[in-house]
Amino acid sequence: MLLIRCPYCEEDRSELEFRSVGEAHIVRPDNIAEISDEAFAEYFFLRDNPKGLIYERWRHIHGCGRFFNAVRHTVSDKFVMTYKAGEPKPDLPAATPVAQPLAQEGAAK
Amino acid sequence: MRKYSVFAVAREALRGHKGWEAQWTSPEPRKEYDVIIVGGGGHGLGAAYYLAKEHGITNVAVIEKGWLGGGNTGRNTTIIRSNYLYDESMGIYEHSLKLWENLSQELNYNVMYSPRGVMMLSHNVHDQQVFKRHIHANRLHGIDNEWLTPEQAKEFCPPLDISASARYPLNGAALQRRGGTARHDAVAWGYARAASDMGVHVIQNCEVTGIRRGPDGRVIGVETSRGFIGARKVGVSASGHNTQIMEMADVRVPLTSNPLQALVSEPMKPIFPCVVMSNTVHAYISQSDKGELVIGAGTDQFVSYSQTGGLQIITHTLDAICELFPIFRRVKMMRQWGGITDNTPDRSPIQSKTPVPGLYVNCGWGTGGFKATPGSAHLFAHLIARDAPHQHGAGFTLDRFRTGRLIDEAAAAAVAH
Amino acid sequence: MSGANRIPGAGRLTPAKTARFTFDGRPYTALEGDTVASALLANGVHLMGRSFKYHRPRGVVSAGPEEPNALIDVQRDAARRQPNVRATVQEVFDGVTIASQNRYPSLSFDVGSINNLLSPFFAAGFYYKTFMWPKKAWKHLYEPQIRAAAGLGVSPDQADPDHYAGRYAHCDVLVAGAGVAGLSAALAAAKTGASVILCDEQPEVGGALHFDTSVMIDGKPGFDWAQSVAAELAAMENVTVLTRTTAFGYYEHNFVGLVERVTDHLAKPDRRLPRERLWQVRAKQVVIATGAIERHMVFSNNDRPGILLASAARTYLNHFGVAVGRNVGVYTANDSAYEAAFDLKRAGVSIAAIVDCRQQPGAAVLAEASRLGIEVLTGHSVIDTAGKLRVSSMTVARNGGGSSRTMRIDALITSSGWTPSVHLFSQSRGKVAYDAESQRFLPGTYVQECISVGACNGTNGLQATIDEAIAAGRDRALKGGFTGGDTPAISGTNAFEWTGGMAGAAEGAGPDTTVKAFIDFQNDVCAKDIRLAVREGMHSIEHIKRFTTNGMATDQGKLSNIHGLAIAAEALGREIPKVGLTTFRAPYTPVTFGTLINHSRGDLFDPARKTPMHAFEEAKGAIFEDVGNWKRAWYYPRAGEDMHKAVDRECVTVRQSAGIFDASTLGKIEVVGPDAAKFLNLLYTNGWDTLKPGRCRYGIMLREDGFIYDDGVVGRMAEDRFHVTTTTGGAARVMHHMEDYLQTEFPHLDVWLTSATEQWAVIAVQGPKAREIIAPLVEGIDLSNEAFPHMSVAEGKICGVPTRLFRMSFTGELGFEVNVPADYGQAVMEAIWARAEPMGACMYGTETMHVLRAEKGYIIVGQDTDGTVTPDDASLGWAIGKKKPDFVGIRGLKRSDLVAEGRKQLVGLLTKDPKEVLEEGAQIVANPNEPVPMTMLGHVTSSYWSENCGRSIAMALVAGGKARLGQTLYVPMADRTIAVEVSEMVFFDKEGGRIHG
Amino acid sequence: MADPVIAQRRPVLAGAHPSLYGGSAVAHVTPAKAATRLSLRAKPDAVAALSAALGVDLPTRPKRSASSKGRHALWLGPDEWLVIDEAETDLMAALAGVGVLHSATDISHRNTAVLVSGPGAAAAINSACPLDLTDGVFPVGAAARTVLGKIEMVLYRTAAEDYRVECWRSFAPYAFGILVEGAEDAAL
Repeated sequence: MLLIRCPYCEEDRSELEFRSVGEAHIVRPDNIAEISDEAFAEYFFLRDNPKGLIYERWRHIHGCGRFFNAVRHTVSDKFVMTYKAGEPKPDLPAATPVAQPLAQEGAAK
Repeated sequence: MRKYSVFAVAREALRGHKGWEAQWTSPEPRKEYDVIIVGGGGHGLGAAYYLAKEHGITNVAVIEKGWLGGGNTGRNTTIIRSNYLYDESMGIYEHSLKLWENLSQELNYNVMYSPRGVMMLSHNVHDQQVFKRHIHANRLHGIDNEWLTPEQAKEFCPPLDISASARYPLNGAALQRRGGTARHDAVAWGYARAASDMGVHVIQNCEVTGIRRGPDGRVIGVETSRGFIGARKVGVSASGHNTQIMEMADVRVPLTSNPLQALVSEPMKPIFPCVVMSNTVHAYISQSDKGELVIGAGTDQFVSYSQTGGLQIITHTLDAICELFPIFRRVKMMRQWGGITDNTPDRSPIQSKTPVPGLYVNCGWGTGGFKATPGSAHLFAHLIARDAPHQHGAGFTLDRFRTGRLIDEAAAAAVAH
Repeated sequence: MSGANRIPGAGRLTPAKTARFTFDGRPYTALEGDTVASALLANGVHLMGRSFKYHRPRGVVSAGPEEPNALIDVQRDAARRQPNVRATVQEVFDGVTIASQNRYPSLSFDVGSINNLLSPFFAAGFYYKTFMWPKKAWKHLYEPQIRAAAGLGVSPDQADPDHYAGRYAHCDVLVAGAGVAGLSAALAAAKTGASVILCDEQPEVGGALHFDTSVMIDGKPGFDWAQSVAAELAAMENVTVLTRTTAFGYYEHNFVGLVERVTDHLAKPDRRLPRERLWQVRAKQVVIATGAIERHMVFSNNDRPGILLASAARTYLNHFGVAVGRNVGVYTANDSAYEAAFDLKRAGVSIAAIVDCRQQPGAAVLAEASRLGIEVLTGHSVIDTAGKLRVSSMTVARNGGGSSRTMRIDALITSSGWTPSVHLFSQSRGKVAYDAESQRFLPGTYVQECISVGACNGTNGLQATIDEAIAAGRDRALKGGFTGGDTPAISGTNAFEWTGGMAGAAEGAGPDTTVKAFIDFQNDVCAKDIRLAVREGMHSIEHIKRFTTNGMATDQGKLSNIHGLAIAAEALGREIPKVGLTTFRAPYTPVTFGTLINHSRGDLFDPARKTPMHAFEEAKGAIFEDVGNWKRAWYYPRAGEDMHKAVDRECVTVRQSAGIFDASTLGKIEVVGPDAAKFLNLLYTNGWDTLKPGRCRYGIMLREDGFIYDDGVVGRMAEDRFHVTTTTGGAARVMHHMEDYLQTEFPHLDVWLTSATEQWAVIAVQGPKAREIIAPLVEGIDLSNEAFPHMSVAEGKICGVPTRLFRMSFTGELGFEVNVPADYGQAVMEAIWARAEPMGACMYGTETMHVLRAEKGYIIVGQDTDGTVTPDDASLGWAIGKKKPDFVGIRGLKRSDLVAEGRKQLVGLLTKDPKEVLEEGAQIVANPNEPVPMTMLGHVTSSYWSENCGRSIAMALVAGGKARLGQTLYVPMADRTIAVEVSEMVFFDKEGGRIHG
Repeated sequence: MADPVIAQRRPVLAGAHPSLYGGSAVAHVTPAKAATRLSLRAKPDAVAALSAALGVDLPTRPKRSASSKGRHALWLGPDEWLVIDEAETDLMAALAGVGVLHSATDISHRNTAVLVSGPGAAAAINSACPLDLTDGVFPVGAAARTVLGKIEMVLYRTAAEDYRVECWRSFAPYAFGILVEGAEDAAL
């Protein structure tokens, strides 16, 4: 069960309070009525599905009710950061430290 | 290839089974193949088998990054059924079920297809309307699916609680008697052995790192962790990795990969004779030949390749199981695990040509992949060999998301795979 | 007397405190604190089970949760029976009934053991190669046989009467395991003031100190020290000590599942106690101190009852005071077994010999052995054993051949070394690494906030373990910002440092392909099976595991994985790490379903939502149906009425006088703010600017893809306030859908959404007499047609309480929907009923509501639509604001397939035989004689007997339906074909006058 | 014309089974008295005016609450408050005249409340609630919307050993049942 930091509640809370709502930073076209079939399929159906950092939306549905954005590594499931809706997409290096295993080595020689 | 039979086993028994040869060979890759299949799961190995057997294309390699059947083939709850709603779905899943019925004999490998019946529980009027719609559609398509009263359901599956005091009392069930289960590993191994016997190369521990295209944009081969391997055609069937592999050829497919969990109980003497699914309370259960209760849990809703999942998903499934089968509350969970399901927007698969000539994709099977294995493999082989879809595969194009001609089993049926 | 093998003065149990139990019907006496295994051993019973495949007689191997053989059925009473329990873990309580498993007719004579004779036939994976002919035989003959032979215990057959508890907990440091390492780490962490949870699976803390009596810590015997530290910790208010508690799973973000066994050891548990308690712990830091598990030696016939692990024999002697035999052989590749021999010898047990396959055991243990006069055969192996139901001799030979000699024994203890328990570490998705020097897999790379200490970290030596643990405990607390307290100083000594250890097959297992040298006892996997798998091309350890089932038994390979891996590596000619290790999956030991779900059962399985008028409706005889998790009144049968009679009566009554209906479950959303209308314009297909306050409008909501998502009546209470209703099932998702667009796409709009579903009780009064019924109860609202026409809403009072009164109808009759604050619902309902009943009105339920709306051709989203239907398909095109520049779904609607010819459209169906009622879900075809697979045009979405129309009516989605009006189509049923005519969807009061009555 | 009937308020837990009352010695579980409630929504610039009208300073920090004379304002989100008046005064009326932009919706009957009190109260709630209720994290006066088993609730710590659980009306029997079970286990 994930532990998710809500940028509005400024606290880590249990995944049970949240709902995952898909890719972030997909903007509904203002002229949506005019866009092409291809553009519509792109907007409505095509989603990033990376093995690595994903920019995604969550809603703190059983908490403050806010939608917000998160950057998470889809293999380790570790969150790099969360930020409020409307804030710009952070420009992160593809491989960012938090997404990597902790730099801690065990007993094995 | 040494034929498997009771006699062969008896003969070997007398000499310590020293005589068995490797079930499949692990050759060095050739410079070039007519067809390369990316992904050594049931679908990929099966496609290679049918390419060789039915289309005479034997210069084929199946390239697997890990070990054969190590993806969803070896991680699922092995439910087989074909009682879907839409013509396209009925076509492909029934095609598959017919192949399942003879697969052990076809491959000379016991895949333990066990048509013990798949029963879907109806808990309310809406369930009943949906299931009746399926039953009628299935009958007119030639697929068996029948309505049972709660008493008949109880008779078919004695552990079931049909008391009116249940939170969601049963008002009936839909039963496909030809549905059932099979032994997942055997499917991958059986296809690998039979394909290998016809000259197909099965190459494990070889990761595809790129798809090379010629000046005309056509596929000419794949880059791998063991170097470049040429191919005139490439079929991608690597559930859990399809997005990345297709992106190597600049093809975007509408997929999201989600964790799907399952668990088994400690083994017990036979107590559960069939497969039961309940969509209203989200539970899928059967009992393996070893005696373990095999229970399918739900998916986490976020994209993840972690092959794990939240404990809350497991407990949510188990409370439904214990609600339906109160005698199992003292039974113990022995092992839980996770797989990666590739889901499309309409929850139906994509088996299609792509904008890249010579590149074909088979993906998006969600939770329906195992039951479709032989059918999907057979149709995928046809698509690759003929560069045109088989009639049963024609609807599952990439294009449907542009036109809106979806095959929305989820929306229409509210029944999970 | 509690057993002939109890050694006076040995062990920690109190001879005076006895408990009686039965095993396979025979009565035995145990001491309080005994496990079933120790009690049976005390009574000279080694034979405790049968193996899975060959049904070989088996005795207890271990003294802990890794036990593969001694699985028993534990019964407290008929409904409280538990299969597959480890005899080494189950504590005896007075009166418990124990039975062995997987045998028939008896444990000592099991016909299933015929499999043992046929075992050459049942090689690994044999079933893949046969049972294929004849085709049908797999299902009908072979599979049933295999299933009956397989399985272990017998499933419970009654509902579990026990209850289980759950608890979420948070702490700074969770310590898993309370041996020397865990206790030291917990103490160090606790002294800083950090909140600490310490758990251990055993009834008492101490871990290896249960058997290792040579350990002295801080001047005390190790075990006593452990108890005193546990007591000290338990007394600290920042510490929780949980015994009989297993950390079974390490999940994402330091979330760890613990199961606490509360009553299974009690003779007469307080019934209020939960049987087990699930702890879901979110720990800032985790210290893994789970120790190590001893491995057995792999050699021919190493599975006879009486052959067990050296450390287990030591536990039985030093903790339970039980000698596992009187003349014990020892076979080892590791020093630790020597200490078991020493303890037994000192307790008066004769040691036949210590057989050590090494040339050079540790000097210290050799010296002690000779001092005690124990014969040690170095460079020797046990190459076979004898004894049917109990080992009676071992055959020993010098390595590399030569003469062998057979020694009589009544027990044989073995050790091939210790496997660090990296399960939790591995579950945390840490990467293990192989340590070639010590031939062990040890924690390699960590990915979560945890650290391993002691034996599970490969740390050798008592003091080294203590120091490592103390440092780790403090360090982890420090990470949480806890710096206070002093560092505990703990010093310990023990008799010997252990050396040695081997993995894989010893000499006795031979390269032979027939010798039964067991790796996985429970699943009967032998060394030869691993070699066979490799011969057959299984080169990945995962393939080998699945092909042989090694490590897939209930112990999940705690004893067998490393042996299997080593043998595979040898057969493949590769190094162990190249072959790889199978994944460690949760749970560490099996966990009861009931514990995982704890309170989610019975009434607490899923909330049953009831409306404010539920009790009233129950009193009126309502039958309820489940809609989502609501209970809704379905119909109100009177004496002698079945559902159809009741519904016919209700339908007629509503249209002749009036009916009362509970509509409270409909979703309600208060949309408030200056931009409310703008927002609704975007969320609904309809236009809302023109809707005046005091008026209502039917609205349709689409998904962006153009398909109908929900519908409902929207009332405008004021310029900036709308009362939006949704379908019952749609309430939650529609609210989420609206919030999503408001917060994400249209955040510039000044509008807020509040769910008001449960604020209002809703009483629908429908029928010609509706106005007459409510009028006298209503204050401040003129109910006349002129002042309050169809599709109006007003605020006033009813029965002296505030109401939002809607003039609207889902029946086609004159109708009102009375909204009152929920707590007033029942009182208002009673007042309305008091007036309605004398006028011949009736209560009606959802079924009648369905029929009445179908008579008028009103659709129900989710029944007549299914997520693939557009407004045009449903003849609701009129509800799309043609001049609107934008609304959710506007683009999706334009896609080629959504405007294509021949789409399925909603139409009416009239059966040629008016008495014939179609089945909902039935499929429709044009040519009933077409062979299967037939071309299906669509299906029946709604179908009823309409008493008001005097015939059956139906609605259906039919390809090109609107163009087929008047056409005859067919509904093929299993036994016959029904002819139908495509019709309009309005079947009653086509002019629609009644609604304005 | 019939005599006017005056409907009486009938709280959902009024009918709760008597045996359910009490919980355990360490955690007492009882239905709260009827109250009036508002769901209040507004932007920061309106907070002052609304606070003045309500006589309670609307908290602007997460998880905070403010109370005055039996009237409580709980922060639920950056623009959302739950206002509870135990004296059942008309809160809608209190805001009727306020000119600043806001949304007030009467939810007096939508919600109902269960009180959990005693040294084991936190443990009882944690039997089904994943929130960290330790003093440092959830002190007296803290309030948050969260989950209780399979339902949503608003949890409000009114005193060291006193919690108020607010949930929707139809979920109250479930909330009550799960809290009673948790209270019993907290005592063992």
